[in-house]
Amino acid sequence: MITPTAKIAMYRQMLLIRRLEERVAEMYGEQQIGGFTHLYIGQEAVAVGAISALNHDDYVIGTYRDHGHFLARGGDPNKFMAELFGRDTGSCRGKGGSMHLADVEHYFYGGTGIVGGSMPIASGLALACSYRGDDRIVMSFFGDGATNQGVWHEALNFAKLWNLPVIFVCENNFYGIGTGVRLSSALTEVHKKASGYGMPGYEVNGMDVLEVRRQCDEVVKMVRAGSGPALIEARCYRYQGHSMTDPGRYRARAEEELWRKRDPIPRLAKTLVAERVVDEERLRALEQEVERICDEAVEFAASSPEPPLSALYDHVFSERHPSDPHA
Amino acid sequence: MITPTAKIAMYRQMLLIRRLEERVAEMYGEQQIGGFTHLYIGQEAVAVGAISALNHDDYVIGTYRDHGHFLARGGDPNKFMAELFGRDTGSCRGKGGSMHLADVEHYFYGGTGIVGGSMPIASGLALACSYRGDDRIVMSFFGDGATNQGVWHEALNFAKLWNLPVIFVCENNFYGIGTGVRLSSALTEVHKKASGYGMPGYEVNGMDVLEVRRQCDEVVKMVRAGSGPALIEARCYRYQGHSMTDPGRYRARAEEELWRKRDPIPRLAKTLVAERVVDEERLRALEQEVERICDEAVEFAASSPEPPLSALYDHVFSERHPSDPHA
Amino acid sequence: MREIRYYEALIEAMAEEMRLDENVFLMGEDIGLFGGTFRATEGLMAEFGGRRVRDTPIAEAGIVGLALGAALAGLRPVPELMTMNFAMVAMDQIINHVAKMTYMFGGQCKIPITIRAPGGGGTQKAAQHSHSIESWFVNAPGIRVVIPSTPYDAKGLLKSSIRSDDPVLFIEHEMLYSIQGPVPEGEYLIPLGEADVKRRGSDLTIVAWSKMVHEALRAAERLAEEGIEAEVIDPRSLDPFDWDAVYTSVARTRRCVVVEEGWRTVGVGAEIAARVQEHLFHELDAPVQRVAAADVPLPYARNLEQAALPGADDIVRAALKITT
Amino acid sequence: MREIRYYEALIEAMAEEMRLDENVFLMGEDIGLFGGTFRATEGLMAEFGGRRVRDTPIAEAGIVGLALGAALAGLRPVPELMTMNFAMVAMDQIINHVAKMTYMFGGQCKIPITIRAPGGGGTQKAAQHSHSIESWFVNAPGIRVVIPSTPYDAKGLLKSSIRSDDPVLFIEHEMLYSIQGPVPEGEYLIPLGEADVKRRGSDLTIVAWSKMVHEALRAAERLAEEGIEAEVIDPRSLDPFDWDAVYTSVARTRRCVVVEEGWRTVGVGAEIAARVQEHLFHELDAPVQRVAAADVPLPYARNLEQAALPGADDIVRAALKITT
Ligand SMILES: Cc1ncc(C[n+]2csc(CCOP(=O)(O)OP(=O)(O)O)c2C)c(N)n1
Ligand SMILES: Cc1ncc(C[n+]2csc(CCOP(=O)(O)OP(=O)(O)O)c2C)c(N)n1
Ligand SMILES: [Mg+2]
Ligand SMILES: [Mg+2]
Repeated sequence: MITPTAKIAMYRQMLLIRRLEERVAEMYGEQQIGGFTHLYIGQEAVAVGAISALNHDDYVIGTYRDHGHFLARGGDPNKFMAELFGRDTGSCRGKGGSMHLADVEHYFYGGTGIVGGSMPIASGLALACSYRGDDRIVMSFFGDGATNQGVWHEALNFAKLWNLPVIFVCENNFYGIGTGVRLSSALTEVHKKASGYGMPGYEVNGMDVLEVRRQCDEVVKMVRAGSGPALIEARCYRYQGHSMTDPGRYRARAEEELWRKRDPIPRLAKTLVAERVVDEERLRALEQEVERICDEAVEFAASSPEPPLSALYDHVFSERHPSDPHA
Repeated sequence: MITPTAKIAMYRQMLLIRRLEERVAEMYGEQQIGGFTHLYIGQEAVAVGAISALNHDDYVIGTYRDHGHFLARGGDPNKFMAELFGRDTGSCRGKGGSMHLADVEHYFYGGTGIVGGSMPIASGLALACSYRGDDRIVMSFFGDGATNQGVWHEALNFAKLWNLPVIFVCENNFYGIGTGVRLSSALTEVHKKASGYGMPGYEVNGMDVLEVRRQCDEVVKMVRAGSGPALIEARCYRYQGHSMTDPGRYRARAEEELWRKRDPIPRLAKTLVAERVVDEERLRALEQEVERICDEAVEFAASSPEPPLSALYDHVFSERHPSDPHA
Repeated sequence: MREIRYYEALIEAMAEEMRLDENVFLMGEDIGLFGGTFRATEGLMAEFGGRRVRDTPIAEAGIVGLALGAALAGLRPVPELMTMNFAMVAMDQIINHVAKMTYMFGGQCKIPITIRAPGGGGTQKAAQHSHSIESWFVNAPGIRVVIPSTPYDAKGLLKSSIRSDDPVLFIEHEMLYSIQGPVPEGEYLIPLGEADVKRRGSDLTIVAWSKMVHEALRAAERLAEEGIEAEVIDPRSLDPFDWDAVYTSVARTRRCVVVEEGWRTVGVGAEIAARVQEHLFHELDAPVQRVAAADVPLPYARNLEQAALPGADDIVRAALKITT
Repeated sequence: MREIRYYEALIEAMAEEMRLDENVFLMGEDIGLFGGTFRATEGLMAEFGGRRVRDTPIAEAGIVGLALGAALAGLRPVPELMTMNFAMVAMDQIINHVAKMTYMFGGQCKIPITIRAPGGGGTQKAAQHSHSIESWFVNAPGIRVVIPSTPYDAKGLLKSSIRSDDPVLFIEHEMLYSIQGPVPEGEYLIPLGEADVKRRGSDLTIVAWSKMVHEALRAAERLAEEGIEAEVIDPRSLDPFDWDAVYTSVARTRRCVVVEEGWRTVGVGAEIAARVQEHLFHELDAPVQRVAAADVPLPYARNLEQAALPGADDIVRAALKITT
């Protein structure tokens, strides 16, 4: 059972991600943000539904498309925007940027730009849980494209072999950059790939945050109880291009429109109103609150200092040796 | 239908591999052979049964445990032994050794020492067949341990995705060095791993050369006709240690003895005699013939010259540039 | 002469070779339908179709390994790695297999593969998308390393690379794709291993490749204002390497600065410095200077990234150190 | 002092650290039931059990990646790669992830991993099992590179590596495992980044590490017979690197030979030569000489392998070239 409060929180969280990312797009246009920046717009229900099923000290790890997960995990919008602006107040002090957000305080370990690269790390976090015998679990987010990469396979094999508490959440948005899943995966129903490891695989509608949450609640409980790993395929869609510079010509307009009709945010709004959990006024208030947060985040980022040049050689190692290069 | 002649040829081939490898062990003891040397003794039915189902111009590729495949593919015993002796007359002019036997004349592409490394190369050979539209196919041999390596997965995905004519033959001898398959694979029935790629998987008794041959005949026909790739798991056993320096303490004596009773060579001998394809005398003659070949191989190797030191810089590239280092 | 862009020169090179030789084909992530992340394969799928321009799964070890297998069987694959940084995922296939197989097999096979990959920083792509790691491939024998700095060189060298019977790592630069330069209409080849003097000068020799050639040329202009004439040598390929060109120049100028975008410590510049001091110990008037990236994973923040990457300023500074 | 073997010193180091810190654990192929391919983990599973001595599938990227995840969560993994050559399979995890993550995340995490791996040739294991590729890891920032030559150094440095909060690549040598040397009974640590003078001398400085230290010492004996006293410096770790020790010695001897088992071109020796000529340009009486492996994939045949690998003879030759 998902409480009304939880539903509102999810709605607010999805809205916050959406609006913050709209600002990101704007700021990218103004060249306040650079590099590779991948928007999550359209997929919000997955991160929000899945992460809300976790305890505060469970581990979460994602990919370069990590804005949604950083925020859904409780990451500070100010630190988020400041990181994208490359400022010293950013979550990674400006060193990571969009693809390498991380928030260790909230047990969110980023943020890797190598497709598939996070997979064995996720199993490793779960190994630590199992090693210690605590009851934490790990949630690992990745795309459909990542499932063809070698380490993906290694990570799943390790996880099942050692009965590790990790949930692999594939956000199947049907494309890896411009390449459709049919052109990259022998098996396009990603959840069935679990069969090669004797692992359970589930399919879920990734445009419905409540369905995602319900399925995750169930799997989280199972995995926390010691069932070993599981794979969840959340079918979803990204509304924007792969990154800020992608015109997205490889997708049919009709397909895009179909998926836009399934937008998870209005969908939940409708449900909430129908269930009388909120009224239109409350929705407007939420929208305003979120706008304020966005304004503040942009202001915070814009007014934050760049990292000092002396920081260039910091954090290469955690302990500096006298012979290490330094500023 | 496997003809009597074919059966005798298979018997002779298995015997030749066995006896030549016994010489290898002997020569290794005398330090005529060095490096890592992995014997195939016990698994002869797999290479012989499977390769005999191929055309002469199909491609074959294997691992560091490649003696059996080199010989079953028609490789010259003299060049084989000379390579192991590190002589200029060896198949790879002494540069490859036991782990890197190759015989391009017979379309045998070795011989890689990296577990799993040959897998995408196999799919690539098959890509060439498909690209050209010829009716050649590829047979790729590897161990149970290799199935957990990342490229294994990539190779199978590519093969199925592009409908490539390649047969993946897993020689499941239940161990990767000293680590049992139960300690390394979430799914111990290797042929079922094909399911993650929508590929057919078959299990076969790898100690019975006729069963291997029959299954391969069928799969070869299918793959040559354009079915796309297939995975065959041949359950077998290596009678010796992993390499020449392995005392093999990780296996129970009882297990070893059980498998020794299934030795594919006496097994086929018995069948041939029972079917009156050969008599005891013919068997003795074959044994003698094989002994002669072994004697000759050792003699050839021992009397061959070492590679000249001037060969050190040869073959780094096929075309030498004036600035390249040279002897 | 007409001017075209670096990426257009690459497309021309591939198209010409594909027209000439049916065995040449391309494979890589998003090179076909999408047209290439940096447009460097744009239009090729339209001309040659999906058989010869193959979109692949995201599996770099697989891509290189399949290309190797196809090459063993007689094709001439031109796989693309979307960036050099992803070569790390395929490192074992590139070095342990592609680069070593001809040798291990005693010359029984040829491996005519050209692996294309862009490297380089400067657009805030941070630590996993920006590094120049050519030094590893120059360290390992068995694979050629070609790294053009201009559209003209890019075209002529890519055609030679594709025609080479040996593996070539062909390193492009993300920030060079859009630069324009003269490229003749007809077919031409540039042999691997021939340096190009991009500027003549008598007071010092600057050795630089890829994007750093342009930084070196900028630095040379500034030095000229101070009365110092720098010679800028672009080796164009790092394996084979035109040592004669460098030695001849330094023997004359008696001073040398090596510039690279890769990390300083154990970069290719170290090799050049080590060889130059060895061969021209008595001719050198000053120690060989190296200009390179800071030894840090490349940071995202614009100011830090700029501080980490070498540029004309750094080259001028290094040059002045040994000329004044 | 008692004498023990190099591999025994490693076992002691691991056992001691595992007794002291519950978070230290081992993982790798055949390290447990089998006891380690080179016996370097023998007996540890018996003492610590399968939870802390973990046999793994053959999946090096997975091994390193899992170790990284465990380290992020606060454990102190000591993964083993059966040989350095297999590091290529895990290159992306080692460099793009293990070495860069602390920096990318702005210092939010520590990565106390010690990756153990033996390298080196000399026993005819051919091109895919014999190479020394430390130069790549010294090139990339963010990972320490430790490479001991004696049982004493092996133990003290391995313990310090395991206690380090940063990633360490700990490179052993297959041909050193069985050598014996004095190792005190009690606990001791050797800090990373401190070179050890393995022999004093005044006529030239030989810098060498791992197995090459022993070749250098042999060469020094022979040179002594000719009246040339070589100082042999073993940096023991290549990152951090004790530049002071090298500079001080060379400033005195005015001559330097660098020896490494890796490929010559763009080896670590290139960096040392480049730096020494830069820092001691006016003190050097002769160019820095490099002794290294031939730039070829290591061949199997014994005679070719020996010709490819550097040894005492080559060192003597290089030394004589600059001392007579
Ligand atoms: C190893 C590697 N190869 C290629 C890339 C380039 N790349 C970045 S994102 C991407 C597509 C990934 O698709 P998917 O896993 O479906 O995730 P999505 O972008 O759809 O969220 C590719 C190919 C990369 N970052 N890393
Ligand atoms: C990438 C890599 N990792 C580890 C090794 C060391 N190694 C050599 S053989 C082997 C076991 C392989 O087992 P399997 O695939 O079952 O083949 P088998 O030896 O049983 O024929 C291992 C771990 C290697 N050669 N390559
Ligand atoms: Mg996707
Ligand atoms: Mg096996």
